Amino acid sequence: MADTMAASTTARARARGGRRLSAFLPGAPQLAAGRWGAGGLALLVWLGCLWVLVARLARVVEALGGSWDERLALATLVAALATVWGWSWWDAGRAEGPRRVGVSQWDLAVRAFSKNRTAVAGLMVIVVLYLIALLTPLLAPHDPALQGDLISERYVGLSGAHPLGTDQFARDVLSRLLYGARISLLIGFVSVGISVTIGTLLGAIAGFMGGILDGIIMRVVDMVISFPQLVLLITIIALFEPSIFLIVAVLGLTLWPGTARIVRGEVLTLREREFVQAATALGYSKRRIILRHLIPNALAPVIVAATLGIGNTIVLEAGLSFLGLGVQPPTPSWGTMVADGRNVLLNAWWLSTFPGLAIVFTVLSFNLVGDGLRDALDPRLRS
Amino acid sequence: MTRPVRGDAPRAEPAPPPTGRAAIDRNGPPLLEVRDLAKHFPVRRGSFGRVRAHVRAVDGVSFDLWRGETLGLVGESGCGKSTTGRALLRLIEPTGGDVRFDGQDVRALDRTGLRALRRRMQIVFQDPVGSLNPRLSVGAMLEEVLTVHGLGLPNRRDRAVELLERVGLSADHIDRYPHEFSGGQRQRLGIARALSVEPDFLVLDEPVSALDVSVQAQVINLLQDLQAELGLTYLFIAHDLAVVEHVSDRVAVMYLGRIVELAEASALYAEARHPYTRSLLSAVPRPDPVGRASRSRIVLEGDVPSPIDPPSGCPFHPRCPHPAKDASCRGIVPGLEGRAESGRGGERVGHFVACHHPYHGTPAP
Amino acid sequence: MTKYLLRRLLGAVPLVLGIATIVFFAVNLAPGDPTLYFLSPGMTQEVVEQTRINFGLDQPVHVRYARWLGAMLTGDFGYSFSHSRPVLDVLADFLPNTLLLSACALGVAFFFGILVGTYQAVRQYSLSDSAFSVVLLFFYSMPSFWLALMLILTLSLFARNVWEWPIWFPASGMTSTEYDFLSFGGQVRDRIAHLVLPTLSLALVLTAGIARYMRGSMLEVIRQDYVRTARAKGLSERVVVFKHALRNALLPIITLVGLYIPVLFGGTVFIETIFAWPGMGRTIVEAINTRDYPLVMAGSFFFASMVVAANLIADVLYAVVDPRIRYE
Amino acid sequence: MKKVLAIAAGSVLAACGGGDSTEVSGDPFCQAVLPRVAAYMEQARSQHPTPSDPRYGGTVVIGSIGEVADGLNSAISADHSSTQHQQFVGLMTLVNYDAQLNAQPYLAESWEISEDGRAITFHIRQDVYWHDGERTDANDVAFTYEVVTDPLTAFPNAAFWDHYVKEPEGVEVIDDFTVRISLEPHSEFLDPFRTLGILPEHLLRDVPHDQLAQHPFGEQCPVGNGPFVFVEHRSQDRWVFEANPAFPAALGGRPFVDRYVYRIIPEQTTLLTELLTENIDVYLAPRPDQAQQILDDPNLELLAYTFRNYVFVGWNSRKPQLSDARVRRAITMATNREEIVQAILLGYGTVANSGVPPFHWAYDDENVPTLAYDPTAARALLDEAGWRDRDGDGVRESADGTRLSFSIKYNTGNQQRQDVAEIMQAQLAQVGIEARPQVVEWATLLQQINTPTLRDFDGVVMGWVTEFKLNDMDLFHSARIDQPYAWVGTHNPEIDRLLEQLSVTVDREEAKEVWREYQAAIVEEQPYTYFYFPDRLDGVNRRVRGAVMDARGEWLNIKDWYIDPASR
Amino acid sequence: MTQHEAAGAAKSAAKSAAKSAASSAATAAANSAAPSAAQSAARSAANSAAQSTEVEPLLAVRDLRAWFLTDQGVAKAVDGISFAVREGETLGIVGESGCGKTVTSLAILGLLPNPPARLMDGSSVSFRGQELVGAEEKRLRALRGNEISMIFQEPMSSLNPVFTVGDQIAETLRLHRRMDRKAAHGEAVRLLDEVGIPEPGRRVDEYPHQLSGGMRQRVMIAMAIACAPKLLIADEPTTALDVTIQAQILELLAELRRAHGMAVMLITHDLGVVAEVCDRVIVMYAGQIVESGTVEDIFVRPAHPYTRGLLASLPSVGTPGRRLASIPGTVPSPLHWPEGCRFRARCPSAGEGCERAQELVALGDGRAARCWRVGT
Repeated sequence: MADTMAASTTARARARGGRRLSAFLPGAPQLAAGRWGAGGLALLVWLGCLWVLVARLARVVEALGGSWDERLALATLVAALATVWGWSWWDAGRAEGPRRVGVSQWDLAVRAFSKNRTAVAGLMVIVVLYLIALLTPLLAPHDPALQGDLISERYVGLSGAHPLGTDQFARDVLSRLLYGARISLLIGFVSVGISVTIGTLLGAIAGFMGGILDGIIMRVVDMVISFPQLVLLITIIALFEPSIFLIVAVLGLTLWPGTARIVRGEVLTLREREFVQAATALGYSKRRIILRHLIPNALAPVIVAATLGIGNTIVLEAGLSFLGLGVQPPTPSWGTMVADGRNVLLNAWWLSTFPGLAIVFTVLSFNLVGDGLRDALDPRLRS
Repeated sequence: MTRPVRGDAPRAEPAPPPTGRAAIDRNGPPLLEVRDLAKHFPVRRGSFGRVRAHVRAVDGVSFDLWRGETLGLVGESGCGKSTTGRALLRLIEPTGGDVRFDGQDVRALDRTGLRALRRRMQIVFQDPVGSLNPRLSVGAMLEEVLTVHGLGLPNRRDRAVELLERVGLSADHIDRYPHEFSGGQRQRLGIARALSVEPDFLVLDEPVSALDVSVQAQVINLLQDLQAELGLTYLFIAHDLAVVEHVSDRVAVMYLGRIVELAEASALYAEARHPYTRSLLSAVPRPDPVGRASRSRIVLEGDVPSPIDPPSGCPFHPRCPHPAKDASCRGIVPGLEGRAESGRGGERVGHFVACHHPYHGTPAP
Repeated sequence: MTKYLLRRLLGAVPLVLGIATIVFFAVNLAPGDPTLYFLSPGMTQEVVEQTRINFGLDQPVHVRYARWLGAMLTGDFGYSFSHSRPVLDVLADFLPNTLLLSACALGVAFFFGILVGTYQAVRQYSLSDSAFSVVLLFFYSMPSFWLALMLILTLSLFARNVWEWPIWFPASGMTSTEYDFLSFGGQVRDRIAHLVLPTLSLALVLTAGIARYMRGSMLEVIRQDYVRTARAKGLSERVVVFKHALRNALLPIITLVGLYIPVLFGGTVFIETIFAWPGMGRTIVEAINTRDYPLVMAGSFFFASMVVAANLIADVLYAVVDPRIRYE
Repeated sequence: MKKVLAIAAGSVLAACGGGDSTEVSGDPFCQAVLPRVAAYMEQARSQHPTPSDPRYGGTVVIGSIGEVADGLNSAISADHSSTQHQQFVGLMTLVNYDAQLNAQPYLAESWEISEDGRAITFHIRQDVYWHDGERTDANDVAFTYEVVTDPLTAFPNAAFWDHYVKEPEGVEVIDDFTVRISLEPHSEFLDPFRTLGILPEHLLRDVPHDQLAQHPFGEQCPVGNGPFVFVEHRSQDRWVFEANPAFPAALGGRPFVDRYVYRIIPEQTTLLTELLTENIDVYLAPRPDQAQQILDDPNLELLAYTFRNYVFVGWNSRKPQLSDARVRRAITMATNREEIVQAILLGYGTVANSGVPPFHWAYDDENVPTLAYDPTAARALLDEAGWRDRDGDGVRESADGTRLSFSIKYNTGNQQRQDVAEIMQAQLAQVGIEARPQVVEWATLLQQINTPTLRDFDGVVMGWVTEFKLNDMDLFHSARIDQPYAWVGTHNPEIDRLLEQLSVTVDREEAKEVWREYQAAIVEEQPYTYFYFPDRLDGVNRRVRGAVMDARGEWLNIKDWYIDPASR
Repeated sequence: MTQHEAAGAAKSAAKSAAKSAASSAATAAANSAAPSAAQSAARSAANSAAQSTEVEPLLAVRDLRAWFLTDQGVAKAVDGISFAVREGETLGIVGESGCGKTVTSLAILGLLPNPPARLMDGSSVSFRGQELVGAEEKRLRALRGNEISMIFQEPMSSLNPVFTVGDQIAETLRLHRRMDRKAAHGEAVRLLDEVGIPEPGRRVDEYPHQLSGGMRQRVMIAMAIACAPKLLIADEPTTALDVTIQAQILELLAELRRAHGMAVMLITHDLGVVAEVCDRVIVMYAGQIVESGTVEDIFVRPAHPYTRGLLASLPSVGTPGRRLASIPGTVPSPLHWPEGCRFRARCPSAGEGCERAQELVALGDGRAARCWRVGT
């Protein structure tokens, strides 16, 4: 008993020190406390953003009156710094207060997740990637569409001026890679967002309502799922004009059946769970039961599927690019960069290798996070 | 009957009430009247498949329940006792029969009527894990009920705390999540949720079956206290005969979707008349090593038949150990018949049995 | 069992018809005129018109739909615009090649996926478990065309020209040019050599998925009471895992066949192009690009039907393997 | 002047016309024909033993990304590799070109032109046999002519026969080996007979002309009379031919190689790998950026030569921004085409100023004016035409406020055209012109630009492949303005006049002068911004000896190729 | 203790246990009567009341500690228990969920999953003089299903759904009795008949899902007695069954025990079942034995407050209406057993002296209770 009290006193003292430390180095106290995931991420973001602020000061100042995406980047920069600092301050101070009561399922999932090292590493990569994507206008050394001297600067290998070389139009590969991150991540995020929303709603309705409605929805799901997805995508995109909008829309509208199936399955089991019966017995409306009691409980596998889905979508976009159906130039996406660069793999290997690796590591991160989430969100797997 | 001598009773909660329970007024109309309640589940194949057969889960159940009374409903798994409880609340739509609650035809209610009814009838489930939404904190769960029914104004949180305290939990618990509670505490939460709408009638669906013995006693005591305080009416569904005897005023025994015997608890346990009730009672293991040698046990042969294809005539006849078993048992379904006892209230109170050859008198020890 | 089969088959009919409808409208509502693809300058307007009539494109879309559906039900999928042959003849050329490749990939993927997944489950949380996970995920995360190109560059080009390995694999085609002059054994070896790279490219991605699934399934099963019962009988760990646990863990894996066939067919689009494998995936993309509507529709329809069939087979197989369903 | 990627315009009557009995089945024909071919070859091999020259033997493998789309059916094909196989591999044409593009005897031993220039008489060789043993004679020639001039056949290069008298009266069989064809006097009248492979009349005479396209003859069991005999075709995979031992000795006798295999490998990285790993001997048309790999490999050589295709941007003169020739000239002058040739083609190409290719006798880069890269002059020209940047946004406007802004369309999946559009966008911005690259799916693009009532484009990046007989009538003559290919809508009497004159001027020296005038007019009018003639590249393994490739084609002398015996 | 240290300790424990097992096996081989082994066993478990000095027990468990090394910490599921099972007797182990009774049964046969479970240093299980802790897997396998067999709570999930019941019974026979396929099948039919399954010839080829719950448990029993074991460990064998079926199964177990003369270790939470069938009883609470004695001792004269509380909280047929006496509070988590007497927080008579850890106090006649009060 005395031991635990002593321990908690020292913990509190350490926390006070932590607060001071967190004012300068957010994340450091958490790192010191062994929470390398949260702490490392905070520190990484903090230092990274500070570096941008210092190294690209001129660009930052310029951005104040720049285009909307420059201003968005600026806002992101400020928001990221503020969030990290604020979180770290709050978190470091939390250790001082009384132990929190009421640990929700999400809290438990977060705890389980943060123990999974590979998944946390994946999450760090993803957060950093999204941050980079938003900060791109401040980060990119060159305009991604800017063509250099076509005679002397084409296919220049890795060099100081062009860390990742140049392409056939003497454009900077690094800048294009950074801008490509925006497109690829956006496509993944938005199309999965669409498909998950549709899938969750339709799945929940099918599962909860049953009967004819269920029959119809599930037959449609069967049909769409029976289709080799890629063939359907190619058919639609090839026959219409490829554009980011079309790609996102088609991906979003063809990927939902998987989610719908998952949600329906979950809802069918949940529907038999007694808390749902209790909700009915308490006179709750169907809408309330679906939105408040079924969907939140069915969401865990959906989140997992969505995470994995973003990765899959990025790979799919690359595949479409291979067939010339991806995002159209001059807009860079990783998929088009890999696909275009493949023809010169042997003499300008950097053209497709870097975006290729970017895809692999991004998708890998999403998959690791997805697997981690699966383990963390499934109470059965939580030890 | 020999009783084991027990040591000192452990530190008890408030002293037990001196005698059983308050007398029940059976002069007025019953709070709940159930007539020929039936629920047949169709057995389908595929999503548009045709109905191949019916599971006759509940097959003509009738009973009355007066205010403040506890009716115990016992039977083995699959006998239809849970389905009965749920059909009463229309959590499962009954396929036949009549349910009247306080004079109202429950089966005829529309959505608003049903909503109103559900403020008066509630249910407590067996599984303390599955019956609570794992994503809602206790406070959120209780406040939601109050919000939906427009209760507990102005401060719902105070009301939630009040409810928690009523079931023996404390205000500290309000921000916790179901998984942070033990089984017994979760069952208390289930009770608190049911009480939040201030119902008159509770279906208790195996409320203590999943609990350890020591905790089971706590919950049983709580239920009895609440009944005494709030004048609640219980339908207590369980498979544990000892528990049912302990809490019930009257007891109904179900077998294959039908009530085979219905009587005052004391009468049923002392002189069961149906062969099934007798075998059931004799099969209960007793914590009485001294008397075990002298007890005679009726061990039934075989298993309970499938409710999809129940036996003709008396559903119990294939397993019935009664020496007088005859052709009528195989051919004719016995009705629930018996003598209404006078002087204790309504017509339907008495000892009823659905058997062509009911036993008389006390069984052998 | 026969009744079950019959019912499943009947249930598949509306599904297949629905798919046919989706295919038809996805293709026919697209902008652009396919006849222009098959015309040259200098052609008179009459020829253009005649071609349009010949293609049946002069009719309104619902009439075309009714005709197409009607013809399809009698097994007539029309003429391919670009191959100038009955669509069925075209499919007969390519489908077997795709099926061969898919079957090999599926076989390899399931064999290794099950093996690796089982191994990972038995050694849960070990170093090799995580290593397998990450390595497989790495391949899983790669765009398949890129993986295929990498395999060509390494196992074909560099292996021969740079590293001078004794073994390297041909990068394209189903057989060598001198195939006809090889002995029987040589022909078999030649075919296998040509299968290696495309099979590997297709299978690696699937292997990762199957292993992941198998690991989960095996972990689930290995916790079951009957596995404990098997141990309590005194069976060796090998028998427990490979007899009692594996058989049960495999049950959900069977349904993966149905789930992975569409993925596989999608993969053939790239793999067949890159490895010059004369199959359906590649043909269908070419047909889309040349607006060969009858071929696109028939090709997608056959792909989807095979997926439906695969699902059906998987379900039947499940019923055969799982006595709980078999005896229902 | 001929075409884009045109594929067979076959009629598919049986499929959609509701007919039930018209279905053509490939099998009976092939089953009847192939054994006859095998038997004849057996006999021919014994009659014509292979000479004991070390050059005989071996297999040569050509790899390419595309199918031989129409096989040996010359009545329906315009596709490059198909016509090449018809001319040099499986079939024979009446005449061949030498390096100076002068006609040489081939299937026709000799020919005469009538005094009035209205008839041409071909004398056919008497030692040429179809691969099933039948002799090739004048009936085959007449039959082929009748087939291709019948509109029902829908011969894709129907413009060949613009000045010929159509069947049946246009052709007359004088005797078994003499045939006369009627025509109106015009330039380059022999060119069609260089391209058109003669078909076997005895096999195809009963086939309705509108069903030739579906006939199995083309792709499943062609019977030719050329130096190579068809052995096998596996769709999307390979064509296999073997040497014809009975090929006339006067024309060089049997080819040196025993077998010739054409493989279809749709991915260029794979093709390069196969060339580098020596699985194929010839990689047809590698990308310019793959050239270095081929040059670096000591076993390989890279052949590069000017070819007959060119890339251009067509300007829709119906649009107000583009109706003024000065604007179009300014656009061309603001575009650094030399740089584009360097950038996109790595120098493997020639800047184009008109549709006359550099190897052509009419090509004259000294006396034809060009629009050199000169942004300053371009700006001045735009100012002069009234396009100035009036609101300071960097884009010029006309007096009525129209912005000098337009889209440049190109089709999906064509890297070079996309590159052109992108570079143009960057360079035009320098002189105050806003060009927006816009990708459109191929069939949709064709519909947008070909439909006379639509013409929904501003600028479009396109390419043409020409025959040796140049003919811009369809493109620029105002009489054809409502025909599909008059995309740009040129309406210039001078150009009309010159085009008409060109089509009937027979003498080359005379014609050359008219061509000079015509090109000058085109440069002035600038209906197109001509970009370049890309060089045709071919990667060839050095073990293949004797290969000559030029604008006439890769297969030109395939029968004279041989495999270095040391590396067989 | 951090995980690292725990793992290290466990490793060394396993090593030393293996060593001691080897030496004890050698001793057992040297003197087959092994009275000295029995005596030393008795000495080493001096404070174990469940110790017979007359005959060597069939199974002797000494100071068994099975800990689970989890992410949240060390769960001391079984924390130092000692008892013995004599030939032919029925020993009941009773306790509420989480008290460690199932872990005990699995630990005996070495069936605890490792990791996370570890048998800590000093744990010993000896069966007929043979040390099982740290024994070679091969030797354990020879015992399992042969001399010691087990049946489990859930007859549905304990049978492999994809094999016929006949195959599953025959598998044991073919493994331990080296029977051929045909003989094993015949023996399986005989065993099914013995456990009272009607039409055994037909049932033998059926799958578990085709049988009712009671029949499945009979199949489990048939499988367990196939090799005529000396000891049958029955872990909650009737909990999942209805009362009437429970009666059938208990009857069957009693018959078989008489017929085969095997010892039965019955693990259950149902005091009624214990009272009906057991000779001796062990009451477990929080990973420890709190009381042991004959069935009459426990039920008629319970010594430990927990036992008494348990009996008092039991509603019993024939005594309606009485308010139940309940034990307040809940069972603590194995991750955080309370300091001192583990029952203290819930004990009605807790007070001075209860803050120290309790030892089992021998009360004579093989009785013992873990409460300092009972001795005084």
